[in-house]
Amino acid sequence: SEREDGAAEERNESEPFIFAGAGDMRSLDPILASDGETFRVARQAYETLLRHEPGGTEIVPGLAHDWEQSDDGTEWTFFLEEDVTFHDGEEFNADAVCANFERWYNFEGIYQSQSVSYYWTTLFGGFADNDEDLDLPDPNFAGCTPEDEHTVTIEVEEYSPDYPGAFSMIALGMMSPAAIEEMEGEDIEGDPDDPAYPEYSQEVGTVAGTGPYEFVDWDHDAREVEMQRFDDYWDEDRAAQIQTIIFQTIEDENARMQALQSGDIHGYDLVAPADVQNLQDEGFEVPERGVFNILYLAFVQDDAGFEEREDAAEALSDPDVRRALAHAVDRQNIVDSLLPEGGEVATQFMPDTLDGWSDDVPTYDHDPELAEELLADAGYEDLTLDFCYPTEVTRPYMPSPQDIFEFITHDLEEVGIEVEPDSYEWTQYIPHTESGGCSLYLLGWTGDFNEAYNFLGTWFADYRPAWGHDSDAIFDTLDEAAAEPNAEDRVALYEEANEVIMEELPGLPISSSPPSIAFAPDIDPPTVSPLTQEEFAETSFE
Amino acid sequence: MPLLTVDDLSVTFTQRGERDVHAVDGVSFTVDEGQVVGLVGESGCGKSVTSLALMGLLPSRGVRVGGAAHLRLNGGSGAGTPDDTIPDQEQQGSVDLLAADARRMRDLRGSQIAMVFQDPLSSLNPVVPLGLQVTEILTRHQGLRGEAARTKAAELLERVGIPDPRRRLREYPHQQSGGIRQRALIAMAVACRPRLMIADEPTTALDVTIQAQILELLKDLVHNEGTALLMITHDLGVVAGLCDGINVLYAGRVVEAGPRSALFAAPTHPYSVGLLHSIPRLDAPRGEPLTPIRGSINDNIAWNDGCAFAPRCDRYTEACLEGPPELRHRSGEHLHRCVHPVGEGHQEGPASGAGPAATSTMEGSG
Amino acid sequence: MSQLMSADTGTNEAAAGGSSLLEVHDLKVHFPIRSGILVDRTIGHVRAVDGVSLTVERGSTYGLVGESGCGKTTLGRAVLRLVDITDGQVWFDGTDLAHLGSEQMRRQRRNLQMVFQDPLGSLNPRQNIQSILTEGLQVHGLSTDRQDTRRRIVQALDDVGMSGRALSRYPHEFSGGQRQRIGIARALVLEPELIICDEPVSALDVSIQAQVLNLLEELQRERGLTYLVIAHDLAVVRHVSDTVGVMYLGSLVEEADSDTLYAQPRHPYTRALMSAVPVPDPTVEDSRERILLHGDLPSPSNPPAGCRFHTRCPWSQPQRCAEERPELRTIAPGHRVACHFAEEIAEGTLQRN
Amino acid sequence: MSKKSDRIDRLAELTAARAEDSEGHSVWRESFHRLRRSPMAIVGASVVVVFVLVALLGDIIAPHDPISQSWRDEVFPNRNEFVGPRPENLLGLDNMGRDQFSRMVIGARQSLLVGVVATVLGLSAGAVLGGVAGAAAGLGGVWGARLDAVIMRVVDVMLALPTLLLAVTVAALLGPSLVTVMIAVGVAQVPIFARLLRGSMLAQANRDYVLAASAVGVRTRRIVVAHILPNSLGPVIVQATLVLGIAIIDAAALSYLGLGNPDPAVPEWGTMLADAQRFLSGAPELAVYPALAIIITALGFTLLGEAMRESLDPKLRK
Amino acid sequence: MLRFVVRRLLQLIPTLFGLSVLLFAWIRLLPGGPEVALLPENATEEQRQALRQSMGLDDPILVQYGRFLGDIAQGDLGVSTQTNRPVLDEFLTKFPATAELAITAMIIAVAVGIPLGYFAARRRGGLLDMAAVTGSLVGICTPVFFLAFVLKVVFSEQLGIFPSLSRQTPGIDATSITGFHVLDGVLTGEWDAAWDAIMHLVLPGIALASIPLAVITRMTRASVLEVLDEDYVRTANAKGLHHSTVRGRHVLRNAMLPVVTAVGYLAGALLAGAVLTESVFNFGGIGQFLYQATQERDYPVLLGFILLIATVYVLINMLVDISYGLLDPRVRVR
Ligand SMILES: Nc1ncnc2c1ncn2[C@@H]1O[C@H](COP(=O)(O)OP(=O)(O)OP(=O)(O)O)[C@@H](O)[C@H]1O
Ligand SMILES: Nc1ncnc2c1ncn2[C@@H]1O[C@H](COP(=O)(O)OP(=O)(O)OP(=O)(O)O)[C@@H](O)[C@H]1O
Ligand SMILES: [Mg+2]
Ligand SMILES: [Mg+2]
Repeated sequence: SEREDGAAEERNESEPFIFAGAGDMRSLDPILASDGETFRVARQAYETLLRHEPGGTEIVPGLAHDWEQSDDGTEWTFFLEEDVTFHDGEEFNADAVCANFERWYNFEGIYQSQSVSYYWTTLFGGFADNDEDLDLPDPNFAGCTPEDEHTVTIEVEEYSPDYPGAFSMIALGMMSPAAIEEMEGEDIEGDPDDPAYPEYSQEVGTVAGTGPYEFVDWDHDAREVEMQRFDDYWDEDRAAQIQTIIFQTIEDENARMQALQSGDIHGYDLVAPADVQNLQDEGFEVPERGVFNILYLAFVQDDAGFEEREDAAEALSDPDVRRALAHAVDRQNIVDSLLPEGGEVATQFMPDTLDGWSDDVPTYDHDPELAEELLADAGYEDLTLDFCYPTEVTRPYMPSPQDIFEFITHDLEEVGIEVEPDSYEWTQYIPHTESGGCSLYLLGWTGDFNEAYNFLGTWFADYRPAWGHDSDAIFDTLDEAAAEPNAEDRVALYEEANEVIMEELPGLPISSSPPSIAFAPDIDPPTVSPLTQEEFAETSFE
Repeated sequence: MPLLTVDDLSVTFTQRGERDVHAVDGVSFTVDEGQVVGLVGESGCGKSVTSLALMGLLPSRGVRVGGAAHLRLNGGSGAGTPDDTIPDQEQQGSVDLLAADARRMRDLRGSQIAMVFQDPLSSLNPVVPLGLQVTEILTRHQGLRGEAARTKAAELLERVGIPDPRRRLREYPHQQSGGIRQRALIAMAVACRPRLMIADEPTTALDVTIQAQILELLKDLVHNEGTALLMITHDLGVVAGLCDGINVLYAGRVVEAGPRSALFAAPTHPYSVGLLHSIPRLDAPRGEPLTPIRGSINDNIAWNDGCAFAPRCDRYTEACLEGPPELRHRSGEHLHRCVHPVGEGHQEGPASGAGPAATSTMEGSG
Repeated sequence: MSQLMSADTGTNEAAAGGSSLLEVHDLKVHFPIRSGILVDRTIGHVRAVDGVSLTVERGSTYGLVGESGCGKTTLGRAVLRLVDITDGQVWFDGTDLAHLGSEQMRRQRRNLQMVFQDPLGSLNPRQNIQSILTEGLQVHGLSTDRQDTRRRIVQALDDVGMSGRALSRYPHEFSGGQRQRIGIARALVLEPELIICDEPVSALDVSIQAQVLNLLEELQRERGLTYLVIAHDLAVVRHVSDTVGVMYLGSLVEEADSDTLYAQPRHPYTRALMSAVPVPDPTVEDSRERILLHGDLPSPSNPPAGCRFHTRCPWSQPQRCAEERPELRTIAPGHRVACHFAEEIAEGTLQRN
Repeated sequence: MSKKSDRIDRLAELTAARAEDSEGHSVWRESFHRLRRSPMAIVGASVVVVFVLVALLGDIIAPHDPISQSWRDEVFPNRNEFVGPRPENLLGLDNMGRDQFSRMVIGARQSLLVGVVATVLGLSAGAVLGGVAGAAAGLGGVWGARLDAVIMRVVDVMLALPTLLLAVTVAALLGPSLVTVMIAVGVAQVPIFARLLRGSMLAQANRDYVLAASAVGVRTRRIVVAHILPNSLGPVIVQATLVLGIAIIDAAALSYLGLGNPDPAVPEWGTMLADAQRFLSGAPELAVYPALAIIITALGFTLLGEAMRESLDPKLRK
Repeated sequence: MLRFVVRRLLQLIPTLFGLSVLLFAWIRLLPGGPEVALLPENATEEQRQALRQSMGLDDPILVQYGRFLGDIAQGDLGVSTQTNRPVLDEFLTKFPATAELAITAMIIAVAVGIPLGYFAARRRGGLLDMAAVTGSLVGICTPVFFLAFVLKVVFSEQLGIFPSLSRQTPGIDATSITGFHVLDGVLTGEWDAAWDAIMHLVLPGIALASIPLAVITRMTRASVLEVLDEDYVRTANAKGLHHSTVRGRHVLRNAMLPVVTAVGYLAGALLAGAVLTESVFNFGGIGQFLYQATQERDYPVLLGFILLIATVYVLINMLVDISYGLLDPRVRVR
């Protein structure tokens, strides 16, 4: 019987921690991904030079225990941790860092596509040898130099507010040089818009990071990723507690909750607001994350070749119409009824915790009469607008898109606008809205790091069909801010940009709200992060 | 004591919301060992119901069965040794088929009383090989299994005149002709040498030449085995050639009964007479017109109101409506149930064709 | 064969002027047996009717008997072209029906009517009696005047012994005998010359049978109708027919007037049939000599060579019967037999084996 | 003389009870009479009648606008706070603060619309295919047999696609909309109707009365139209009733899968049910109402269809 | 018998051929043609031309069909736009899950439905009969997705007896040989894995079984009622056979014939029901994948899966036909 007890204990010890997300990860190599589901998993296996403080947005040391920047912000020197090994036994050092950066910089073919290496192109521009068909910006990356074994300098062409935040992006997680060598030969097949991921990114075996967990298995059919504690992890304080961790995919938020309630999983992300109270009552832990996102309603002013949208686009080009829409929508009501506790109406396109948030932006109170008046004056008494929303999806900033859509629709109809509803599944929704296929649509953004440009620049750095809004005032202000290494000046420019944006109103920021995550009662959960960057190494069974 | 004594058998179908149907209404007759007794009558007169009642095969719901039907037993084949569970009366050598419980009836059926049905195709299970359908009765009542059962089955088929019996045992009913099927059914019926066999229109579905074969076979079996046969048919010709005693049924009651010679020589009930005159006879000179019975069986009245046959009867008088007529002796064993039997002087008959049936229905008698 | 070619239209000398109303010449109806894996192929034929010739005199009744499956029904239907004729001619009143165009044939049907075996099945359950009876008149353009139509159908009903009150009722509301009367009325209303009765009484009770048989006879007397009566019951056929044809496996084996046939059956099959019919008379039954046939009717898709009956014939002779198919030959005026040894058997020189 | 007629009267009286009155009853009418006595039919028909009335008179019955979020200030789905039944809102409010009762009522209309249109679509296309095949096979000789074979092959192939799956694919290819659902559900029923009608026609074509009609000289076309078809319609009508029930369930399933009307405000039982599952802990009734409505309505049609099937069954016809 | 089997096998060919024609026609018949499905709404004429060129849409229709058929013959059904894996691979890897689920459902339906239908028929008009009849009607009328959801809430969320999703507890040590988890567990002797897989099958199995169960119950009942009236049952009773012999050999065996046919077409209902059930239980079979494909307009998967599912369905029905031939000697003849 002793033996049996032992076996039972052992099993208990190896009992996996199961966490459910809403989608499967896409690639074992984070540079090929841009979605939260992939990053959540990747974050456990890879580490970046810098990282964010647990539970906050402050940048703190990662694989580099220290870093320096040149005054013009073009040279970044990192002092690396010693005794760090990759999962495959390779040593982490300055050469390894450069191997990674050189690899990314030298991407060729479809690797260069936006849909493959979104974060590289966003943060470092183009590549050593830009593919002409892909319409890429010039690279901002200028080289990586190992100063010594554990010191490395990364040079960029010009300053960008994305630095040093960029060095904390898990997309730029450090990969073992041996693995890089092995991946080298693999090409991406298919279309630039619809790439077929290379095998190394789909089958466990090649990739290797330095994180507290290493990949064991990725079951594509069951859509499960299994990870094992990495026993040679370098930082004892942050070493993993639980032996095995499994990320499972459960698309339906209801099903996720039921799985947690029936004990099939130990935690899940993207909890519906309605369930929070309920789960808490039943003894589940629903720790509160900070707020670091924006939900907005876009007013698209260009038909982008969609002929049926011509009239709508013309109407939306009229600033008064846009203002009328802003007054029509009862944002407070949305926050009160649909968003989780702690949500707030957004006055501008970024959360108020971020430097650059302005007190002086024009505000648009809920005022249906005014809205009607504005519409009448503009000559759009019977305006018809198509309005898109995504189905079957929950986003951190948007727990129930359809409900929000219905609220807004109702508000718009109250002021006499006729709404033509249109819905798309999430993977269709993004490209469709991005190409300017909808006049009104709901979308949002969760910040990657603590910099206003990460919000504003994402949308308004230049002309986008997604907005159809052409405004030198906005573009210039943001350009100027982007080139301003001085933090104080930069913040001032951000404030100005916010004011201009809210004046011109290319869209209506709706809310910032905390996304919820839930854990079983017997779990000691990780510190939750406003950036949704939880480190599951902290997790343990109670 | 005769082999089978049916005493005042009545079967009533009751269905909620509908009038009771007295399908069989006080039928009595006897069958002696080695005797062939016929039940004749038109469709719907209760022949099959009588046979099913005797076999205990009527549905358990919605049926009321009355009277008694004693089957004499004399220990020996099938029934097994005396046994406490069998009622006293039975120990003395007879069993009331209408009162026996279901288990007891299962033991009796197939071993003491057997039955042959009208339609040989539908009476055989289409998806079970013929052989198994024959051997299963041997297994059930004689405990024969495997090769022994098969050999016995082949013998049985051979006996009823089926050529190549071994092959047939492997085949299925649909592969056989009508005659073979009926022979196979008869083989099953005689498999355990029952004391009584009931044949419900065994030849109706068959051609005349095949019918002749089957009738010959039945005669032969009765002759050689001493099995008594209750022959149910609507064909007076068949009865004439086969039966010793005949019961003519009409609307659930026996209207005339007697030994065949007496009955055919001098039928007394107008119904029997009518039947005989309705049939074109092969040996009669051509051109002799038929004298059919008026109307159809739907034109009956209830026995309680008088003679059920009255509306179709040429000899009908008011006396016929004074309650149900009795079954009376005419001479010897010749019985009839008629107020104005043929051949006993008939005073007051309505003119042919002006009978009530002609006015109350649209069917003239031509 | 050559006759066939020339006989597309026009009149046949043999038929013209004579008193025969219907002449069937060497009629064949073969049903293809189809089977196949992807596409159905014809792998054989059911020779339902295989070379039958017969003549029906105007105003007389021709009776056709035979075992089930011997092709009686098919023959009757072929005359009406309700099945496709494979070969042969059907002369009706001087016209070869077998080679008429379909519309011409349809028109001809007015003159040839049919009474079916199953009285219920042959009446459309959703038509009331009026519409059943009027339909024939309508399709032949005879129902121009409402009142005249009604008079005709009431008359037809009256003829079969039913009252006009039946008109609004539906088939399922009648008894079997009444339904058969309706079936006859449907045929009568068109005032046809020939009525083909396919087992007109075999689905009926004995007492009703007699009613219907009497009705048929009466109608014939009154209107001079011609009948082709098909039945498996020899007694019934003999009772109603002037001439009786005995069929076996698709062909006629004997034909004679009905008294002759009973008195002097010449074909072994007829004899067997005759001896098998039970007679409701114990004395006759007890004394009768029986000729029991063994076995069943062979399959019409694979009929035996030579004489079709030789497999079951008690008189069958080894060589000839198995190899040579006997012709239907006249052995006495109006008496035709298809047996090689008809005379020998009759004289008693050939014994049953 | 009088004595004789007395006698006749007496007998006539005794037999009269069975002679029935001479008013004819068609098979349809007899079936209908049987139907009226069947409890199954009564329950089924009542449900169907109520449903159809509600669907047709929805605007009158519904006390409130089913789309207007009139009470949205009172409902807080994010805090699991809902408003249950109360005098002005008989079934309470939904998660958007709309009158649930009005939504249920108006939702019936969508279901009826989908059910009827889909059934009519499936029935007419199926009946045309099946009718042509049946007529061709029953009467058409060699060429008829070939035409029949071709049509039935096509139908076989369609039958090889499971109905809902076919519907899902059709809906996915055409994009979500109410029309899509109708087409999808309707198309899925085509082969069923086709087979049914053809089988039923073939069975009728072999009946003697068809032969009798052509023996009388009735033209083939008329035989098909006046004799075979009317007698073959029984099972088709039964099936149509059953399909109405199935269509309502299938339409709900498609809406549930997000392939229905893309405007979530328009009340539709399937969508309402799918939506309300999120609030099962706070307001389970929001899911239960539409679920029950779907089940009961489908049950009503099914009961009616089954009862009709029984009443048309020739075996029960005496 | 062999002839019969061969015949049935060969009859597959025209059906599958017809299926390919139908699917091909369907793609072509999409309003606006396939480019509408594949290109964004604001695509330029150039893009359209390029697509037509690359897909060979300007070739004669027969050439296009030939190419389509050739691709199918080589097992090339295109590549999923969701996963970029070949459609055939996706199908083959996901099929075991659905098959396992469908088989479970069918076992439940048959194991419960046949006895229930039989006893309902035997006690016609009794309480059990009424319950069975109403129960099966309600079963047919209850949307599968709702039932699945209710089962999950009650047995998984509230009572916690069965797991609420997926095919297997994540992290359980299970060797995969066939992809059928229960079978694998038995083959490898990993009993806990087999048991785990069975537990996962219970709820979705019941949900999916609801319609087949109802249909089989009703059918068995009707068919037993019919058979009980048959002459040969009366003959069997007249032979004095034991009740059990009559029931097994003469009643059930014949009553099963229509039920066997029903099993064939119910396979279709199961495959369709799997779309809903698998989605609710996150079961990861072809149903759920097909559902995702409808969501993401993954046309190659939609069409390929339809073709494959129809093929499976046709195959199942062929097997059913053949077993029908085994059970009923009468059909073997033709
Ligand atoms: N199960 C039943 N329920 C109600 N009535 C029945 C039932 N079985 C038989 N009957 C009625 O009982 C009467 C006698 O039927 P039975 O079958 O004995 O007639 P039959 O003489 O055998 O006729 P046939 O020659 O047609 O076989 C008929 O009127 C019939 O309608
Ligand atoms: N439409 C058909 N297709 C194929 N074979 C047929 C068809 N009609 C009849 N037969 C076959 O032709 C043969 C003769 O049939 P027919 O109906 O003419 O016989 P019958 O003498 O009328 O028999 P019965 O007395 O049973 O009515 C039978 O073997 C029958 O199976
Ligand atoms: Mg009977
Ligand atoms: Mg016939």
